[in-house]
Amino acid sequence: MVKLLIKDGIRLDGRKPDELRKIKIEAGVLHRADGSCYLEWGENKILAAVYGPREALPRHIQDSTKAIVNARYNMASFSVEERKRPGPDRRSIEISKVTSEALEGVIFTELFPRTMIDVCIEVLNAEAGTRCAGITAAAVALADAGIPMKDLPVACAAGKVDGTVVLDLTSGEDKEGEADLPVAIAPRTEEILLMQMDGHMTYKEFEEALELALKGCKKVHELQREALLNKYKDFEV
Amino acid sequence: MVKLLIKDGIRLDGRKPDELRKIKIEAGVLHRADGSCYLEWGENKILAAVYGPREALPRHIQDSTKAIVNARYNMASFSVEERKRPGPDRRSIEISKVTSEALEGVIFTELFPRTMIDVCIEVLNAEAGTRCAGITAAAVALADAGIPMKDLPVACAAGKVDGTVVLDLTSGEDKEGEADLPVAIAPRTEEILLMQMDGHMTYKEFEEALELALKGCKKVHELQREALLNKYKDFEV
Amino acid sequence: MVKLLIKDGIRLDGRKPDELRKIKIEAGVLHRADGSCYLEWGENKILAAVYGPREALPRHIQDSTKAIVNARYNMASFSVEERKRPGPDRRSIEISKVTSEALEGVIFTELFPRTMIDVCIEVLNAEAGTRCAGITAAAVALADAGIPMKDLPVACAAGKVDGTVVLDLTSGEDKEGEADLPVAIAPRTEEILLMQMDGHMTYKEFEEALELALKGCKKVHELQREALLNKYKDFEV
Amino acid sequence: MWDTEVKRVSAVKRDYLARLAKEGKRPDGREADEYRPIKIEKNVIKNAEGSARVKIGDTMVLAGIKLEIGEPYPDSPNEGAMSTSAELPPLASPEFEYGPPTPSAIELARVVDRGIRESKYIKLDKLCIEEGKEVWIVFIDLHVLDYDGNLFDACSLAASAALQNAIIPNERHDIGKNESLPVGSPPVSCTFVKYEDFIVVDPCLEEDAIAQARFTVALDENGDIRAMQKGLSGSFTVDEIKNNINRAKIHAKNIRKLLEE
Amino acid sequence: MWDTEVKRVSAVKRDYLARLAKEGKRPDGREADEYRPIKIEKNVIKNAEGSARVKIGDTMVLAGIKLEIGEPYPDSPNEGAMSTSAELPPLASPEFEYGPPTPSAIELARVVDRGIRESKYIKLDKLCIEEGKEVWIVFIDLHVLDYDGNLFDACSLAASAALQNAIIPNERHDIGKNESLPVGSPPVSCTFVKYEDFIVVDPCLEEDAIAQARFTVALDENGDIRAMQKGLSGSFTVDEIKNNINRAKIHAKNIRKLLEE
Amino acid sequence: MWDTEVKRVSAVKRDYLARLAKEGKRPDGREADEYRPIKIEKNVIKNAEGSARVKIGDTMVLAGIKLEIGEPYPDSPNEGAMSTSAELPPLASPEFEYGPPTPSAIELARVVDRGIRESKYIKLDKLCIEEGKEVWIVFIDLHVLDYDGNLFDACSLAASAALQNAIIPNERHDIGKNESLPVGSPPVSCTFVKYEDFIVVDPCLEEDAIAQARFTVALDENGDIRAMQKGLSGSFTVDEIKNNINRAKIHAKNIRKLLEE
Repeated sequence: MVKLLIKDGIRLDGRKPDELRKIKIEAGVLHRADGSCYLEWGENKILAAVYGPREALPRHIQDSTKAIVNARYNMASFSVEERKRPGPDRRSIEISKVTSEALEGVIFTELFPRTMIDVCIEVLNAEAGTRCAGITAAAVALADAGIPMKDLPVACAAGKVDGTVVLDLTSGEDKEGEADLPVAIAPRTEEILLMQMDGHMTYKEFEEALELALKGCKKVHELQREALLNKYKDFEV
Repeated sequence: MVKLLIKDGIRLDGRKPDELRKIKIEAGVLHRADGSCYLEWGENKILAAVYGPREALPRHIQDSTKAIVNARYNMASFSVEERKRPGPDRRSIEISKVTSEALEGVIFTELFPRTMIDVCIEVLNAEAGTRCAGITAAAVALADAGIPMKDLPVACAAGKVDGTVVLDLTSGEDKEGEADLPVAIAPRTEEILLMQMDGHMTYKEFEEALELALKGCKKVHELQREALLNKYKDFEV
Repeated sequence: MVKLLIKDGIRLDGRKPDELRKIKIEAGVLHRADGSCYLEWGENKILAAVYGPREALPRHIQDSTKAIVNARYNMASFSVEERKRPGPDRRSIEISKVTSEALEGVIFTELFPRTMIDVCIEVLNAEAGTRCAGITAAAVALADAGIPMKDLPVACAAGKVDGTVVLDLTSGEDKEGEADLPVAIAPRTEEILLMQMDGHMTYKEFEEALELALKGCKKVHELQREALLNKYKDFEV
Repeated sequence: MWDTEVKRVSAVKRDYLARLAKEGKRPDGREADEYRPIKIEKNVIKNAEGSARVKIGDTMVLAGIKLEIGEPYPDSPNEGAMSTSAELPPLASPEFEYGPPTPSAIELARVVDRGIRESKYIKLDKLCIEEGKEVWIVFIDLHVLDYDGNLFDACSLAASAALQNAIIPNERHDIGKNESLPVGSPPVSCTFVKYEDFIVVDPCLEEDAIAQARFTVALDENGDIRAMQKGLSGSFTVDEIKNNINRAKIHAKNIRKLLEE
Repeated sequence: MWDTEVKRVSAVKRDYLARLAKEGKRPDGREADEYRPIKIEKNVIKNAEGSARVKIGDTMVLAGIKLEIGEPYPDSPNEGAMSTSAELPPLASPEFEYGPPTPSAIELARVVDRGIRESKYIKLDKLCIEEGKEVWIVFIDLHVLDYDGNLFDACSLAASAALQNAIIPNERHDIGKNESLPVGSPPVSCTFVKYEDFIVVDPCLEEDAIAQARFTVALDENGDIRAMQKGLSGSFTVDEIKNNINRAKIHAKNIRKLLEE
Repeated sequence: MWDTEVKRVSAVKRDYLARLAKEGKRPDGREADEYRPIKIEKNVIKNAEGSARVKIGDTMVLAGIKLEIGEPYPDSPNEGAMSTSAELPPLASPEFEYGPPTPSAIELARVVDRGIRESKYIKLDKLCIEEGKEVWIVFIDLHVLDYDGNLFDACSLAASAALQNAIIPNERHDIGKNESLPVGSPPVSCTFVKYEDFIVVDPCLEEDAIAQARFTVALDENGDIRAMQKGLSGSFTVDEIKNNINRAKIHAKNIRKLLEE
């Protein structure tokens, strides 16, 4: 691995270590869904839709005390270089699970007993960081659908590349780098809704990376709020 | 493709362009089924059985206004040269769908709300034209079961081979020829219940082929009626 | 096949034809299960657990006249030399079926209408004779769970190796030998609850093998009873 | 769980059959030890390498044989392989459903398979094309067309008859002329059920439905035992089993004659 | 069974649409023979070999093309292969569900596939890498994003547009430079539905929901017929079919222009 | 949806546990930062290449290692591969069901897998047999036998212990003598749950059942972080996470000692 991922403090795509990729967010882009969001994050293209709260079916899954939050993360077969077989794999099942849990943490589910809130996250083009992008888009779609939430969740990853802690990894950095730390928070309280990590970090590096991820989350959160203020009627994939 | 499929107006199996293969139809051949039919059409050997109307289960699929018509087209694993894996493939799912719809079109389904009428079509030996043969056999089985129908549907294909419009294609003609046009009709009104086509036809050729298919349907319809008049008690596969 | 499996009346593992492998049975080894049993039979290591009687779900499978006995035989992926893919295969489905039926034969199922009694048999290490070992362990687990039974069923196989009728075949004997005859009985009445056979036996050999299997069953039955009298709180795999 | 496929019989019907049984009578008037008429037709499916249609009373089964080239098992590099499956399509009975094979269908296929395999009916050692590389795999597909009881015997018989006249499709694979599938002497299977302490051979539909125990034995040409299967939750005594086998020997001889016609 | 996916329409709505139909009016004010606005954008997915987003009214479909190297079919050793699948994800409509493709999704994909295949739009004979060993397999994946009626035409159009600008990813496999996927002239599909004896082109969501019969025809550049599919339980007369085809010829010409822009 | 597997706890029980929590007490009397007794037994399954049975309190897990020869991934032609799966069989708990792996079982297996993979515990680069052609694939199968809480740590520990004594079965494949599986230093995983603002290590069954948030961290021999997973719908503050990691460092050291005994 002689290839340097960071040279003179600048990453291969020209970003500084604490810089986000370009992000574009649009709310209310779909006709049928109760709420929706289109998000571009670097080369990631993500569409999120929300349906509900609606009666949970089949009935035996209903919870008499609260709504069930059912997020599904799905990659289009053409969203990655090697064609992905349609249908859920183990990775997307795990992401769907932690995403559902992270979103459920901010929704006032107790207001809608016996219902289900479906959150559909479709990755149309993937380029690292899709789970954070998906949660971020889903949050906007939930707000667009008028689902009452304690806070508007947001996600962003930090990581470690060439020994340096950096924000928002690219595909190359994720693959060649040393660690990836995706984090989702409730931005007002900074409470952690999702956190996963794989790689190798000292405790000190982790503290630094977490701080960076939180900063990233807050910047993305501003873009979420803007998008909700300016709902477009059409969007460009 | 130097092989000629039609020579001096005669096809490889000796038929004229507007001639059907040999067809044999027997009604009421099964002991358990409410209605049944055994049909040989060229080398095709088809068995159809009807069960119902009976309570549609599970209940959530019931329609309070009419019976559900559920036809299943299935090929026995040994019915084709290359052994077919048991279970439905995409082709048989599509054929089951269009067959169900074609049959539903003639059944007085509104007389039997909340019920299901199951139509099982088993292809025991296949040699081109099985979907038309299946619908034709299913119609006889429905009549044998006493299901009230507006008309006794019947199906037959026409196609285009060596530039000539012909009736009732063989395997070789289907594979080497230019187009196949399976058609199912309600014979009294000539209304079209099923029509599919793949290949290449000018509009004029289509008109000609459709006319031929309708003629074929009417001939087959005569055989259906005869079979219903002479229910055999046993049959030879 | 020049390899002799029996030499001077002694088998490759040192046993006489009518001798069982070493068997160890412990009851009540699991914390969560309503009843459980750990059994070692030669190199076989088997764990059985019983849950129930509990409400049978989904409801449409309930039998208003009796409990449903649902035994599942499952091999751990690492229990055999060639790793087994997780999940049921055709062999384990058949064993589950005949095991369920054999156990149902002795349980007073009519005392628990609308319920289900689940019997889980996990083969942790397999070395021939697992179906008999599984039934034997399941019987102890059922007794440990306090399920009322007419009798405590027990199973043991006999077979034919090098022309000799022998008790309790090893892997090698099963593979190289001439026949295998697993039998489960209700020991008090000697009624046959399960019997399968594959191989080649004359009627006389069968009579001899069956007698040997019944003797084996009775010896194993003694060990079952001892185990139920001395429930251990911990066990060694 | 495993017998949810068993059709429910009304209490009235059950009582009626029980009363008949006590008098040693069967619902269709047969003796306890009497088969229904058996009819075998061979070579009925053109696209199959072998086929047979068997009727036992109103039960009708179609067996089709297909041969494919595949790899041998590592521990028998010189031998072909066989695979048996049974389809119980909704066509044949109102209780059958679409979907993957049920436990009943799997048991049925495996019992038929064991009878054929253990009697070495197919000479698998003659089905090697290239050692360790290519062998013939024989697929025996059992298609039930009309279910009126006793599928075990009907399926076993159909499989035996279909194999009897099967060919090896060498021509389709450009490896020589077609030839007959090498077979030995077929197994013959006999099935008994017990209800109300009454044991009958060749159960009809109603007897299948109320049967408490079932016993199938596959016998070879010498009357030796090649496979057995006791099923259902009822039990047999040792004497009943022995008696069944001895009755089976006689039936098997008669059925074998039909097969050799 | 097969149309359980069809959304239930309230009786009131159904009556309202029927009354409109009797006056020859459609719920969105269009003429019977009028398409909604069509919008095509190509090359929208970086990781796909070709892609297009198509909107017909508020219906939105994304088609992505992927090419993989695989084995040819034994009967066409010199030709590439194609495979079309359609996903109807819950994102696009409250009636769609996760799981394996429904019969409706399979029919949709197969009708789109036949249009492309029978018009020989993809030049499969130019997709051979090594005879009998390696060919390109073209995967056409149709991803419905917003369902507001007439998926057949939207999917067909998206597939045609995505193929138009697709590349062969030789570089990814180290077998030369990337090149354009060789294509001919695309098929164009037109769909009609009939309800209350009223036949309309390009059904919107409500019309799809109450349609009694559906007819799709795929036409080539000469207006010749390459594929047809009649669906649903209602019927068409012979004249209605013929009339549909003739109306389709005119629409196809207009749509073809959009595709060539 | 994703937590339907979570066992329902009665309101009374829930209140009782909440009251205990407010006083900093746990249902089994442990300190918040106290593990239950841990017991490790290695080499318990003869047919496995490596195995270990781990008990944490009454939770019992069996890990079995199998090695198979397979193809390497194209992007690492010199390296072996690993695959981790977890079975939650109905034997171990009344809430577990037969069927394909649930989301919970998949998450569990993937978290265990990441700990092992990221700490480079298995030296995959030493598992190449022939570059680009044949490598060893290490299957780690986690079989839960008795579920009384904290499966993440029990499964992680069982996997580590089973790998520690695993062999490469060269003899079975006639490619030399058996040898030890090359491993480095194992990861050690610590799991915390939070309920009623009370954070405890090594949750027992009742604590698992009412947990609002879960946190697992896998540490290497230097106390560096190799994998983390926050689960469930509750949240942790940044300080809580940091505190958990620091507590985990101490526990991991102790557990590591047990593993090295």
